[in-house]
Amino acid sequence: MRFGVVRFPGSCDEVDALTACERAGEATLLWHGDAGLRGVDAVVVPGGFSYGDYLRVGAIARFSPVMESVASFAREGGIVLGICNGFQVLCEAGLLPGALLPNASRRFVCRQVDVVVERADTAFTRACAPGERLSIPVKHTAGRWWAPPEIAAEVEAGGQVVLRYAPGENPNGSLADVAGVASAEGNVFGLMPHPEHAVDPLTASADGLRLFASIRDHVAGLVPA
Amino acid sequence: MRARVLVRPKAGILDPQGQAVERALPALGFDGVANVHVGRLIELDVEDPDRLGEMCERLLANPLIEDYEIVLDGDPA
Amino acid sequence: MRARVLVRPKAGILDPQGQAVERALPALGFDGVANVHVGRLIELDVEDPDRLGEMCERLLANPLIEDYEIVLDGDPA
Amino acid sequence: MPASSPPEAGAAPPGLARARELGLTEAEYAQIVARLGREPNEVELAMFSLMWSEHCAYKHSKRLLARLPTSGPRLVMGPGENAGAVSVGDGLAVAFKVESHNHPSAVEPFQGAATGVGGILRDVFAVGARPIAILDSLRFGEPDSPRSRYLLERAVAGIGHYGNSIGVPTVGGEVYFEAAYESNCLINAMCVGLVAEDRLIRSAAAGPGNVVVLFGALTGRDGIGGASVLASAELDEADEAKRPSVQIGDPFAEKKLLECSLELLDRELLVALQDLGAAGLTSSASEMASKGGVGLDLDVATVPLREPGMEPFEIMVSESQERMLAVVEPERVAEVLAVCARWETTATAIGVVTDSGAMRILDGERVVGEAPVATLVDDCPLYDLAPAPPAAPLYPAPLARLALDTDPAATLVALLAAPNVASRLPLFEQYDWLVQSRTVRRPDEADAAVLLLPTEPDGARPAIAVAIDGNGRRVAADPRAGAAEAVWECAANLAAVGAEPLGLTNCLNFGNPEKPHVAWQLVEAVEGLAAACEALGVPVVGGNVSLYNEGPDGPILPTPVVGMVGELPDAARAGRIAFRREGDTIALVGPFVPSLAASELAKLRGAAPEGPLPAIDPAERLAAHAAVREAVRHGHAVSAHDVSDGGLAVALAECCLAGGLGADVALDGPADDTALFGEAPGAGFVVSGSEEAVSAIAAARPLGRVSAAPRLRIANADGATTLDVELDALRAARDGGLAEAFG
Ligand SMILES: Nc1ncnc2c1ncn2[C@@H]1O[C@H](COP(=O)(O)OP(=O)(O)O)[C@@H](O)[C@H]1O
Ligand SMILES: [Mg+2]
Repeated sequence: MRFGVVRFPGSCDEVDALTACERAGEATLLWHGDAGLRGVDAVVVPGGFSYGDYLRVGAIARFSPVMESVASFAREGGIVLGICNGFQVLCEAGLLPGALLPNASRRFVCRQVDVVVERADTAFTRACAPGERLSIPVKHTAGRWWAPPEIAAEVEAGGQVVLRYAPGENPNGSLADVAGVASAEGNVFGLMPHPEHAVDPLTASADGLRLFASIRDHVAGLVPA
Repeated sequence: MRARVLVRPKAGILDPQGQAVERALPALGFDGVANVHVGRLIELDVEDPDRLGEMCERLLANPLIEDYEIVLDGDPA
Repeated sequence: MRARVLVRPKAGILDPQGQAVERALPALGFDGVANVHVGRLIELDVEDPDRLGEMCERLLANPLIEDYEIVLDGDPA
Repeated sequence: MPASSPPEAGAAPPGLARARELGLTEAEYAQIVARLGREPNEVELAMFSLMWSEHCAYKHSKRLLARLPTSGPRLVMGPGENAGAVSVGDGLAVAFKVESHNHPSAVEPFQGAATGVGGILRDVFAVGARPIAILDSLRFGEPDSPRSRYLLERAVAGIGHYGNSIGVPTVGGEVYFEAAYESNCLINAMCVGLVAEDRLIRSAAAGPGNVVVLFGALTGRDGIGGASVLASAELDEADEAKRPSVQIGDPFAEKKLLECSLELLDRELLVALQDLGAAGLTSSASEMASKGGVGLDLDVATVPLREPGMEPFEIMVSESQERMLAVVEPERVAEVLAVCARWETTATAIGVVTDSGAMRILDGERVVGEAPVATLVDDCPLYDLAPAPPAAPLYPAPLARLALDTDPAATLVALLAAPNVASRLPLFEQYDWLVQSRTVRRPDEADAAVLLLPTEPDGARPAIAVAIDGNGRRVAADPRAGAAEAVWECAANLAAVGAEPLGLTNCLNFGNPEKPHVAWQLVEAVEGLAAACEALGVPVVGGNVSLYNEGPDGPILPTPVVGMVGELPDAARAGRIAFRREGDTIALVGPFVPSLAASELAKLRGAAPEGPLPAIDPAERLAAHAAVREAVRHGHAVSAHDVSDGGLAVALAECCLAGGLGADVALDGPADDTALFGEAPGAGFVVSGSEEAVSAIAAARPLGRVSAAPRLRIANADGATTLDVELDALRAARDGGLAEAFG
């Protein structure tokens, strides 16, 4: 099972994402300028400032050649995980519902937070228990998930909210404490917390590994060994 | 042709930057200010102004959360 | 009175945002675009528009690196 | 020295008057004329004004800096390169340096601080190291001044903007608020990088015929005159006029530049590498040529410009950010350009290495400037300082904020809420302290940040520890002792996490050195730094000097900022501040003989900074640091925290709050203000652990126990309670102090 981790010129977390994936399976970097996904089984769009994000977070990155491939992969049911800036890119690309707005505090916030697993039956959380709390850090300036009321209602009704900030832990003013949402089909998932920075107890928590392990297990079930 | 695109947060969406400005102004002695919103201004030379709408929809604004307005040189504000 | 303040990077000052947009547009098939600059748009209700200049100098713009332009409702762009 | 031929005849030389405008003295100008054998033209004069500025030539500090010890067993690269480096074993080295960006930040705090971070990052990747950590050291006026709050807010935002965007964690720092910084804030940033020892690269240009490649951002009119004008002159009413030259940081461009530079080095495509910082191309190119003993021909017509119509002199002095200069063998140029293109980084061959010993500036075919490299780089006159201790106190007494008769509990609460002591959380939460996934001890968790090394010998997880310290108020009280204290405190911060110091970097932030009392502060402080480094056996691997930090009311507090890197064998055992187990014994370790002189409490009570500071017995301190280090490494000390600002009571409160546990302690003498709140930075530690383990620590004085009751109780030797406060009250005070300043 092989993860592909997208690398934009301004990615910051791609190396950590690669390392995290390697703890669960094999992994390779996918250069933003190359079309095609080189046969990977799952794609991670990591955090960072893809193209500097000077216009609007994620706005420019979604048009890169690799993202065209990621979009087709997603439309065919491929597993795509977007973390932080990657989440923003997937929203901008219309692969996930809603948008990520500047934090209510207007400031960058870096904090270890608890998130609650709302859905443990997804490709991204099957190694977790429902209702379980995971300790994963956030770090962003624009992480306030928002969607117009009708879309937000659909997302809730469809059970697309996979992770919520634990009560009192919402770091950015996100609507309904949403920390991570999946697509209606469930194969694309984006979250603001950084599971790739929570893979070693020495650096505060290894809870993030469960997401990568979930993807591996899910893909292993789909892809004959 | 020189063009301006004004992008602003959609009504009803919390605009923390606008609020911060609204709070800061009275503290500096500027009273009588309300309803402050902060958005983006994009100015550019464009050969074919007819394509500006498309540029806004695809890149310059996110229509889910932002409204935009195109002002061409000579238009009223 | 509704007012708009357009804030833009001063000529000659590095404008990474403008550069990013200028590079991105052609990649999306929008050619014939040049001289792109990205700034801020501030919209507000103000009782005494005469004080807007001062507000810009002190808070809304950073006169060191930005120029600003005040547009009152009804002014030409 | 090759004779300098006059460039093609053109306009009349700009002359002495212009030279003086650019900051050169009459004597310096005369010397330039003598060396060139003629008057310099416009391009040459611009170059000389920068190369012979305080910032580039260290005219008032070079002789002094020679006093600092620069050798040690682990040193692999000492002062002189873009960053110094020490070995951390397994063929790995850690490169690091601290630098100031004070004047640009006083003019435009967001961009000034941001570009300060950008500059120090480039220094570190210029030696081939991948930046793995940033630390910041900040000084502002009192937070009740709106301007100070504005500077704080914007500078912190600027540091975050740059550091957070580039994937390097900001893992620590410090911030102090004192009136003397009101019109001249200090923004120092330190960067730490990791590099294979055999991949460290130097900046000496070599090999006549080799090609000089400029890569990175386009060159604009940014910061024209910046190095000489901003960094070497006092800020005064003329500020407005200096303003158009503000540099804008572009962290996205820097990120590409960083990856591109490291890839070029990884492929062994470069002969030499150098960042462009203050004084732009002029300084970078002449320094490279000087170190290599070669000449350079540079053609300004080939430099890619952001703005049309730039004059040759403007191109030579532009301080546009995010640029690097490399020397490349001709046959490798194509490959270099290809790597840069992949990183969307503009790269251009702009010159060649020559054996002329001269910097020749061409504009196409035309020579527009020429000067011997040695004259530009080495011939600037050095000035002896004329130090004289001040006859009267230099700094006015601060506003008294706490009545003398305040009881100990209320005093403790006031100290915890003081902006210099309160929780730094509202600040460091604005920084990404965890990217790269090596941060084992984050801000506030321990006295030093602890970062995993990428090696795992025998399954162990070795790490480095980094800290930055400097308390200008104490240096003002006694420059020699205060500067030494900064070094000792920094070392104590490392000891508290179980680390042994390997190397030190420093930034000397002082006022106008031409003033005798500032000169005296400088001389004394360097003496103090040197003595402490020698006692600790820690080499100075590099640093920075920022002079002329003055406002209308006089000089800033003398502020040597010290950054240290140490190592520890096992990150899993890295120390923490927090009390962790109810019933653990709490002890004070070290020759801690506190005094209220120049303490935080003295400040709150309105006392001007005055000595004498506590005496330093190096042998006793070394022994205490070693004892704490070993106790932490072996897990005997479950917590360790050095006693610094606010004294013992504050340190105890911090250990309680970090762990959410109370403490019940008794002092072995009278629990008076001096015992509770007196300071002796770098001398004492509060540790906790099992009774047995703690009693085995040399020179440990048991104080009491960790308790489950959420309160801090401190008693006299006779058992009478002097202070008994609920943790909630302490927490509210500590959490609120700085949060308020951020609004
Ligand atoms: N300017 C800053 N930037 C980042 N971290 C900071 C800053 N100032 C303080 N910190 C962090 O806050 C914590 C407490 O700071 P401080 O009280 O100054 O520590 P100390 O007393 O050990 O010098 C430390 O972990 C320090 O690294
Ligand atoms: Mg400390």
